[in-house]
Amino acid sequence: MEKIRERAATLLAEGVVTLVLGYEEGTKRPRPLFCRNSESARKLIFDSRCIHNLAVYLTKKELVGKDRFAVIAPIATLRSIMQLYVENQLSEDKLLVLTVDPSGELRELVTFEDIAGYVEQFELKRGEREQEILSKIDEMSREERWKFWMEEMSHCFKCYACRSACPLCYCSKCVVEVNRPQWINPWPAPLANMEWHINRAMHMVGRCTACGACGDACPVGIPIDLITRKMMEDMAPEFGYIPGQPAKKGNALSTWKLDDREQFIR
Amino acid sequence: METKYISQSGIEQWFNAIITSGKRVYAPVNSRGQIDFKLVKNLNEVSSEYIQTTQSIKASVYPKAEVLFSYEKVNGKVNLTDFDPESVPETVMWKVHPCDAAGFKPLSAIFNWDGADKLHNAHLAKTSLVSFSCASADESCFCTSVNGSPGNTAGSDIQLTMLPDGGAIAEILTSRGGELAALLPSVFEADKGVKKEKYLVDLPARFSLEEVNTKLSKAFNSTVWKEQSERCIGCGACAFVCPTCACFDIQEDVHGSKGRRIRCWDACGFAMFTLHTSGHNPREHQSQRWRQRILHKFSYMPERLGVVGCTGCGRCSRACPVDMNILEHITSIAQQ
Amino acid sequence: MSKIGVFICHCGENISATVDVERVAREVGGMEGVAHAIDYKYMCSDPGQTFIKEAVKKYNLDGVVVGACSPRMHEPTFRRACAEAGLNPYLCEMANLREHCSWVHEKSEETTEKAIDLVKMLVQKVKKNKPLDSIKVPVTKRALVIGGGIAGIQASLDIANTGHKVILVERDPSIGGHMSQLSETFPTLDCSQCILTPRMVEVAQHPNIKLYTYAELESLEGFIGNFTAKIRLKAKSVDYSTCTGCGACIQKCPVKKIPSEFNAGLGTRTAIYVPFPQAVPNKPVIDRVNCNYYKRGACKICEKTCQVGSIQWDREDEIVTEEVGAVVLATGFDVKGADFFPEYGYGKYKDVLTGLQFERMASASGPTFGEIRRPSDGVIPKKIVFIACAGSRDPAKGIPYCSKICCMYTAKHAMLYQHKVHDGESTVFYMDIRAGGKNYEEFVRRAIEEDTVNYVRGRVARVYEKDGKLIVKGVDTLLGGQQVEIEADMVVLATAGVANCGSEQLAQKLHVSYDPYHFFAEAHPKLKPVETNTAGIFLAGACQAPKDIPETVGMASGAAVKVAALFSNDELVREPLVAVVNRLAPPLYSTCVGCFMCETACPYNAIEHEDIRGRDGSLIKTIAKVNEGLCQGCGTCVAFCRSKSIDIQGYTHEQVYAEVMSLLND
Amino acid sequence: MSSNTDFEPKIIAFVCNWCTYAGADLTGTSRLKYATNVKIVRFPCTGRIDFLLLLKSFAQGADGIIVSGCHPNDCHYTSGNFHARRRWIAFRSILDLMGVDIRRIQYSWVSAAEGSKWADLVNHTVADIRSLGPYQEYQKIADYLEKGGYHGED
Repeated sequence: MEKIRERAATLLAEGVVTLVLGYEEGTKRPRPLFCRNSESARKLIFDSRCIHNLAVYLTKKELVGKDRFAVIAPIATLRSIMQLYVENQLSEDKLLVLTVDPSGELRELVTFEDIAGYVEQFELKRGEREQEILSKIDEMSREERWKFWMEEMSHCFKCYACRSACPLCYCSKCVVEVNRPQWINPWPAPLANMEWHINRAMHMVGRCTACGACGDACPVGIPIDLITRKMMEDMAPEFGYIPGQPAKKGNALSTWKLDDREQFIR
Repeated sequence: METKYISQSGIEQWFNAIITSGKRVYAPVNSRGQIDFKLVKNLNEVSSEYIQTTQSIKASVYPKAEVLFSYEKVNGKVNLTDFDPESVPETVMWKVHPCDAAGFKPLSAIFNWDGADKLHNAHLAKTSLVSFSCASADESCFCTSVNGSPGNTAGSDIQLTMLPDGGAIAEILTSRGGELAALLPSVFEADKGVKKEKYLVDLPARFSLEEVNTKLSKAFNSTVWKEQSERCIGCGACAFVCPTCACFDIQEDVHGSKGRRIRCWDACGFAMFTLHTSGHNPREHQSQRWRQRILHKFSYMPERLGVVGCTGCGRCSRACPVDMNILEHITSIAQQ
Repeated sequence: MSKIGVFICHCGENISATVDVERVAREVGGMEGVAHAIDYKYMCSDPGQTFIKEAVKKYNLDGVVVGACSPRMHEPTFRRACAEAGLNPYLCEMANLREHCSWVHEKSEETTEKAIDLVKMLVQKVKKNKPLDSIKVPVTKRALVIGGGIAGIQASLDIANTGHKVILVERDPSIGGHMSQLSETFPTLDCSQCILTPRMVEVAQHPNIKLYTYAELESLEGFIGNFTAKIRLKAKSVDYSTCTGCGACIQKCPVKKIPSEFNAGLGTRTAIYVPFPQAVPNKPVIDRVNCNYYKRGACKICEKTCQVGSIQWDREDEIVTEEVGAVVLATGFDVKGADFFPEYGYGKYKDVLTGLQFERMASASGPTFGEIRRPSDGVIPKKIVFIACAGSRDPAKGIPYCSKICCMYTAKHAMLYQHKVHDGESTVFYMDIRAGGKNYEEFVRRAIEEDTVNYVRGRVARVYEKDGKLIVKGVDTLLGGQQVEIEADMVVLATAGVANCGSEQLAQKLHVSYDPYHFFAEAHPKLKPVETNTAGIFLAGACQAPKDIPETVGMASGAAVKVAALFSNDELVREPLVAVVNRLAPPLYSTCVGCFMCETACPYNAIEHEDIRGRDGSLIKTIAKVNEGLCQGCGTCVAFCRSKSIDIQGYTHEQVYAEVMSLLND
Repeated sequence: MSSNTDFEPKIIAFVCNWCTYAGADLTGTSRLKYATNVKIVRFPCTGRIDFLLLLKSFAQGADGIIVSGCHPNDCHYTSGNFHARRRWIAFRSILDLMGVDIRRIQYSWVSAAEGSKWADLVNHTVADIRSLGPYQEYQKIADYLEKGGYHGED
């Protein structure tokens, strides 16, 4: 932790970067911190409680500015950074990544190749919570799944915290705000909410890195991250993508293989 | 206004009497790991161990999306069906916190500032509030800093203050409260002279409203907005859980020759909220939207409507995915 | 409010027999925005079209729906009628009341109701239609032909003879390709060089053909009618403007042991060389890898020999830029060579040859001057085995396809051998004999019957050397799998034809697709065999798949006609049913955020990057842009775009949404 | 859900212009008969068919949906149907997770030569949807705003 503070302070003091994106102590748990001078770098912390996916800020130009900046990135953030890179949203010369490896060493990753190589070492696994809910869903009949999700969806009030927290929802105009035609009804209602979440999952095919930020952000506790998570788990082997190690060209839905398997087309 | 005593069993009998009367009763229920107001039939469904519900009673009193009117074109003629105030059922909100009950004053000030809002008033007219004073609070609570208190009765029809014996001090505050008590008058016993202050949580004020007001009146161009809002991701969670936020959007739901006009919740924190058709956005950056939120609640509303737009419930701080803590931010403005 | 005209056709009785057309017109006529609705016996007839034209003018219609047959049949007819009446043709739509309704349902209430729904659906769509203008793209009337084999030669000559300029690029120092290496050609056994050389000379002398030999395509930018090609002219080290092609330098060059590519490695060449005597151009290049001067810095004998001072040691590669309107890809194929057949001993035993090597050996201009002699000892082989399908039709070797030409050339080889070595004995191992072609089957029968070639149906398992003989072990499947063992003096492998090396990279440069074997992919396997997916780029010859000379020449002429057709107009006029990326006022400029996933979704490489810059020139954002010259209007990008920033004209979001809503609302 | 013989399902078909639309034209030219329940919306290519259209169709009261285009390798645009196939693989998996009744979406490849296949497809789909009954589960909630149905209120 001390090393991160020191390094961040040095980077800022020497003008290598104008901003270090990291974490500080918050009300109940750590929260994002924008360090713009070496003074504020003293507030930086980094531990296992730092789970906000800071990659969400990297596409906000008014925040990161035009100069080079650094981001303190746990593994989930790194996966998002790789996906953003493939989607032409980040450039190598503006970004410096700081992370702490499992042995506690501070690592600086400068190129996307470095990040990809680093990310490769980590396997993406289900946590206890995901395991518990998903196995419960697995056991449900279709009608039960529909009931389960409709009940969950009836709580959604469309604050779009899921969208705002997702590093990959960087569209300047989201499809729910497209009104010619109005694809998805903008008011919160069980079906309109369901349509939004199905739509979000479709937009995440081949992109979601299962960071869980959407589920974490949901103020009414809908396990929305599990929709994209399950989709990711089902589709990744099907289409051969690994979250955090995206293909250089295209994604699962913009590419195809002659022998893509299906059993439902008559 | 009269003060009574109601015993533990009296509370239950009275509750059952309200149910039997056919009124809908909403009360805090623990479900899916969240405490929120839900329709209840039994007192034992009501949750006891919590500080605050995720959503304010606004979420139960008003629909999140509501039909203003509907229309249909038949043989070239348009038939219009207006909103019917009588369609709103009689509702009792049970176990409301004083900070929630206090929220209706700012809401009414907004909805009725230039003309009476038929829908808002209909919901209000059909809703009775049974508040429970607060015996506990957490670090996000700050009602005492915004003209409120754990035992504030403003907005409530009846307020109960729970006593160690399981009974409660019952303050019947309005005629509507009187009608509610009259559903089972026998359980309302004579006041035992117990002071309710003893059973309220001690919550010292964290800032002075006057001071905040003075600071804010000069703060429009301050850098504080940008500093505070950097981590804000621009979702609407704070507005949607807030008991006083009233931003709304109007939408058409058209199917062929039929349609309805819908009013649904919106939030000033959304980038699209102020976007003009031209492409210009007067509140282009999140910092401007954060400023609007704070100034509206703590400066514009007191100035123009004579009421503070915040009841100190702390929900926005709890709901915020990135810990935009309103208490912390307001305190820091007051101390500047 | 819209003013839409609806015209319901009886189609004689084809529609009116099952659909109550009058009711359709009546009910649709009562719709919001419909200004005029009639039914008529034959809408497509002259009087029918006149009704439409007059109504467009009389009611000032801003949309027309014709409820009649399939739009695949008469959409152009009715659009033209609208255009003649002054209504933009793209404001006319058709409801398919015949093929999709009256012909597939019995006469009933439901059938009429379905017809009403279908017309209403199109009325709702046409309300959202926008007037569109045809897309006009200027055409540069100059073609680029890549590859100077028979395919490239034929295509170049055909295009040049229509009066258009051609730039022909050849990788090797001479044009001619594989055909120039062949001895005789099946099924007529005429000499390959004799029929090819005049064509090569014609290319060199044609006023409309600019020939770049020893050159490769560096890059190709642009789109149909408007390509910019950068061509790398590899340094020849010889100044062709002064060189007379006397050949003295070649005689004197001390480096003489370089395996000759032209002779498939059987003969040798010098470091300064022309690939073969009839080369075009018949001037040498210096092979810098093998030249003493370039290797060690000393020699320069050629320079001393050259009377006209044409040797240019410090010549460098040069890049020339050519503007062209169309490209013909004619890069040909290659044959599988060494180490692909360890079981047949190729590369290990000198007397195991490929078909191409045998071809050179049988050629009068070849390393043995047309005599069949064992490379190991120069002895004339008395027993020779030809193995067909060496690699082809063998999924285990990764080549499941048939190389198509081997059956024929193996028959030819066996025949040539029998003609040259009268007491020789030849055996052909084959899987099937594929001799589909004019006079092909007769040719194979001649080999078997007149020239007594022994055909054995079966696979060869192994070839190994024993006491100076090549032992060929195989089975005869016609004799119930009987083991066959032949002591041969020479073995010739009919190796598989494969894609030319570098074809994958070339395809990527050109943005054309290729199949799993790296042959270039045609746009449609049946109906567009010479087109690629990229408009303006055509295919000729074996770069698409192995094929013989007549087929190659035919395809080259086909490609040439496609180019000529393209060049027959000054402008390319295209239907405006293409994708468009939205553009908005600042500060958004477009809802496109530039993720460019549409780029990979597009089958036509029509998505380009567009930089949006502020007044000071600073980059604001990079968004997608559809090249309307390339877009074919499939709309895959549209369904893919998350923010709905791309839309497709003619099938816009609003149009299809209105259709779906219309069908389901009532 | 019990099957209802009086029930006439509303089925919408999304088809590509080059194969299935032409195939359906051939059905007509061949005078093969099929049920009137299915109505066709024409698209340039299956690659153009937006998954949101399918969702909106159910919300608007469709009981069943047919999506059909060119067989693999036959796409007029070479790969639109391959893109579409992937899209449907993902979409189906998501819908199934959410509990949407995916039996109500029939995907198919019908070429321009398969006029009789189109008639069979329509008739089979109509029969299938008829036995599944109206998709009330979905349509019911499409009208709900909040109250009056899904908040545990009634």
